[in-house]
Amino acid sequence: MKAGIVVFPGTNRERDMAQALRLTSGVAPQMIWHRETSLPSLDLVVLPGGFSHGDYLRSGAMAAHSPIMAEVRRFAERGGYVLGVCNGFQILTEAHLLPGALLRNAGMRFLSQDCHLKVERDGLAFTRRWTSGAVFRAPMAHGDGNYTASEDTLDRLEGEGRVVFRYATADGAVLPQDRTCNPNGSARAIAGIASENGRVCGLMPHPENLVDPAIGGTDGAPLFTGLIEALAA
Amino acid sequence: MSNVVIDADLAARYGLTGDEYQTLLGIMGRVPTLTELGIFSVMWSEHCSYKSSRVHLRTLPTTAPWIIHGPGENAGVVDIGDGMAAIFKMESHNHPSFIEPYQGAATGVGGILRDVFTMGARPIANLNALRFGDPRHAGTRRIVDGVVRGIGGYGNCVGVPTVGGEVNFHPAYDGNPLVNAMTVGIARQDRIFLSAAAGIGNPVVYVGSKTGRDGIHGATMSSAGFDENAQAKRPTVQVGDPFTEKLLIEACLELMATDAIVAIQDMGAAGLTSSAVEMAGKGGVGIELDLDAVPQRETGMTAYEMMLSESQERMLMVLKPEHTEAARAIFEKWELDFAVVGVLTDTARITVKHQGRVEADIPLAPLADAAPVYHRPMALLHPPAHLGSVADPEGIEHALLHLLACPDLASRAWIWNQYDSTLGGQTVRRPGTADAAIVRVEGTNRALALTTDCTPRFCKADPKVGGAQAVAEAWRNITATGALPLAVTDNLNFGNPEHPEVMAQFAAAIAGMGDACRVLDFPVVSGNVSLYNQTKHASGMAVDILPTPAIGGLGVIDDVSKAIGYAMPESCDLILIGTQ
Amino acid sequence: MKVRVTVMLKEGVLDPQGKAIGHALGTLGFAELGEVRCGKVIDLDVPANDAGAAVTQGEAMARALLANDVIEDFSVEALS
Amino acid sequence: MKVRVTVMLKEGVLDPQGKAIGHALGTLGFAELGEVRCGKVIDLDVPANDAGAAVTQGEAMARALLANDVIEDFSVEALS
Ligand SMILES: Nc1ncnc2c1ncn2[C@@H]1O[C@H](COP(=O)(O)OP(=O)(O)O)[C@@H](O)[C@H]1O
Repeated sequence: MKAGIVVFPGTNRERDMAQALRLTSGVAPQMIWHRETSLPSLDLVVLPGGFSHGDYLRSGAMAAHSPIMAEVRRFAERGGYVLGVCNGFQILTEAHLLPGALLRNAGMRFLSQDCHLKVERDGLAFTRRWTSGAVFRAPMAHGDGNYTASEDTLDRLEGEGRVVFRYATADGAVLPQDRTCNPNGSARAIAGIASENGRVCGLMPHPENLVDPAIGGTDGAPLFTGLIEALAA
Repeated sequence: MSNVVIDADLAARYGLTGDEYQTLLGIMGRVPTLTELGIFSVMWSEHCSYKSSRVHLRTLPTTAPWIIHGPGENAGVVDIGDGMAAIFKMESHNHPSFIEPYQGAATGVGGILRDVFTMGARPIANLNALRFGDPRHAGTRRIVDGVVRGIGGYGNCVGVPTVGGEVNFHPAYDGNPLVNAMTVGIARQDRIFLSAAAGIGNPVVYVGSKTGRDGIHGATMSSAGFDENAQAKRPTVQVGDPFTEKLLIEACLELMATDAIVAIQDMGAAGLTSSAVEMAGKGGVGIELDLDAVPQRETGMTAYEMMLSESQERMLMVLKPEHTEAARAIFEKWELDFAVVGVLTDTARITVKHQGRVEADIPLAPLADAAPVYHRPMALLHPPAHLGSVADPEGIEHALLHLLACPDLASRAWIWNQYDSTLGGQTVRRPGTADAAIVRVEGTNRALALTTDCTPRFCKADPKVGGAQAVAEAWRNITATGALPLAVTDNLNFGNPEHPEVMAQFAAAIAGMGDACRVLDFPVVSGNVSLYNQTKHASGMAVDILPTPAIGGLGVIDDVSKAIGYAMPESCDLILIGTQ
Repeated sequence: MKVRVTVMLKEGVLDPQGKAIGHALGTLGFAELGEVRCGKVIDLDVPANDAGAAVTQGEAMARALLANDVIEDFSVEALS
Repeated sequence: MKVRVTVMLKEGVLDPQGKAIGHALGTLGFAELGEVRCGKVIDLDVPANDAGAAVTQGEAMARALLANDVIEDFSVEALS
């Protein structure tokens, strides 16, 4: 699998993502500077976490206008796989590659803690190693992760099976009003969604920070091993 | 400003004593310009000159076979094996954090980060040591909230995980919180950058953010007592820009991978003045600055303002001339200002030009050598009062609940949950899981163990034992994770050094620290002194803070899989080790 | 010419910041507050000769970057 | 009555957000922009009968919470 990681000014989890991809696929991904105007030949484009442009104005807003994003859009339109994590998810929504927006966390504070994610949609390249209903642990670290969209959009996402991950309790209960398991107050406890064709996926928590037994565990690894499998096929 | 009369009275308002002003006149052989007076006043401030503390600091042990650079550089450098070095330091931002908690704490984090990456290290971890007033005191909540959000706001955005720290509460900090920030970075031993300038004719280059009128006289402010009237000093507050700092880190590290840099120094307290004076002074060369070339955010700034500005996120470097354009390209890629603002000379003087006029021309050696050093008087310390026997009024269960609920022992999760501790993908032990944070060295099987420790009430009762105890606790916390303790950084927070009792506490705490460091083979490689920490009450009475020598400890563990946390494995006996 | 772009969350979009501010003001003793909404202002110095042209430029910038039309509305006014 | 509190950074205080916005607008092709400053607005529904009283309440809230007078200035206006 040939993966590329886009680096914007202020991106700061590109090394984490590269480490996760290297560890799971054995191949180091390419780093792509946001000013580039073409993408190399790739199977997967990743928009990693961080504070692109300081998260000033709105998280992801300025990065969505970077030259490389026109290429990422074209790549997605041609059916390419795109993964956006945290700031990467925010950028995908600002670029309208995914619907909705991420508001300030309901409690107004930055949240750095583990959360549990319930897999709502299996069978995607991102989720094929899980079955629907599976729960895994992932660190979250963000100030603006409160997913919102119009009721119509939310209904459409649900109807089309595009809600990929939800915040849940360790045993899989989804309680949108309960801040212990839906910490940022996301609408319908949505933590991650996908595009219509299932190939563009964004989520707030960081599976890439749980792929190494030496660093807290491997709960996030299935996302990457699944991708590698899907993209090798 | 041109018609200001420069005399001893004005100098006094700039924090120079009558004697200090006489020394200045002797060095200059004439009445100084306002800019020159400003330069002397910041270079001779407590903050920059360590005039009250130097004689005591000299007694600390600072060497060991694994120490590469001890105190004197921007941060301490320790050999951690495999040709790698850990570079670390702790620094205070106490007074700014009282005036504006969020920005004060945030810029404190930014400042200590620069001290570390200026030496060539990629910062891999931040820690902090915090002291706040009584939780019931009116102002405490606002300060705690702002400080914690500020540390997180800066650290999370700049992309360095915050992995540990400590917090205490005590009424002595009601009007003077302590915000001590520590940064640890990793560098290759053959790529460590120092601050001594060299090479007559080499260009002096300014990079980072533009200069504004921020924080003029922050260094002298942090060296003078302050009080509720601090309100009046408000314009000295600086706003941090962690985004620009992130770009600065990446740009500097990119440049450091080339062969372009002769010397580099961050612009911290007293900005351009202290960086230029220190670089040239250490290198034994002269420096000429052309302020017209300095990137400016505001119009009409005077030489005085530019020399004393504490605008954040700026660095000064001396480059090899043939690499200047390649260096410029790197900074332009990262969208940062880059300007050649001066040149090294053979005059051994600092010369500052602005709009065709020489605004300052000072011989560097006497500016450093004649800096005041005080042997301040010390009182005899009273031995700690006897505690007597402790009654048990409520039974052990209640006592335990009482202890668990007390602010100094209660859970800190509400703090560390605001700090990104997993960023970087190397955090083996996060806050709340081990006695020291464990962070792996990327690409190796090795990890660093990091901790901050101090128990101020011990230091108040007996400063010498308290100083030793802080060192010993740091050492124990590192050892308890399975790591080998290597070195410490410190942040010595004390009250008004003109009070003989405070000076005695200071000397005793250092003596205790020194003893413990020697016995434990745990030398001090960097540190910071913050004096004049006092809470002023409405009655006008100023109370010195508890003596607070915060210790930042660093250790190394060769096999990260052996790191031990404090979660009890299931089916395990409880074993107590130690003397009865 | 100076223009001010004011960006507010759309009616109906939950405003966590406004809610937190309303709550904090209540704790401070400001009673009977209705809804609190929080937004942003961006003051721009644009190269235009008259207020009309300046406002047009401000609107273009708001559409391009300053406001996210999924969640926000904006208004633009010329500043004297 | 509705009032709007506008909070801006004081003159001379670094505005990292404004700086980044100005830079981004420049890359989007909006040329010759002067300084960009970014602030916040808080719209409040206060229990007052006339504009004057409403503004007075808005000012009290700005001083108590909404503005940080160390680095920010505020202004208050009644909204129709
Ligand atoms: N200000 C802080 N920032 C980050 N972590 C903190 C802070 N204060 C305390 N912690 C973390 O909370 C845990 C408990 O702190 P403390 O009670 O001081 O530890 P100990 O007494 O075991 O040294 C540690 O993991 C410590 O790093």
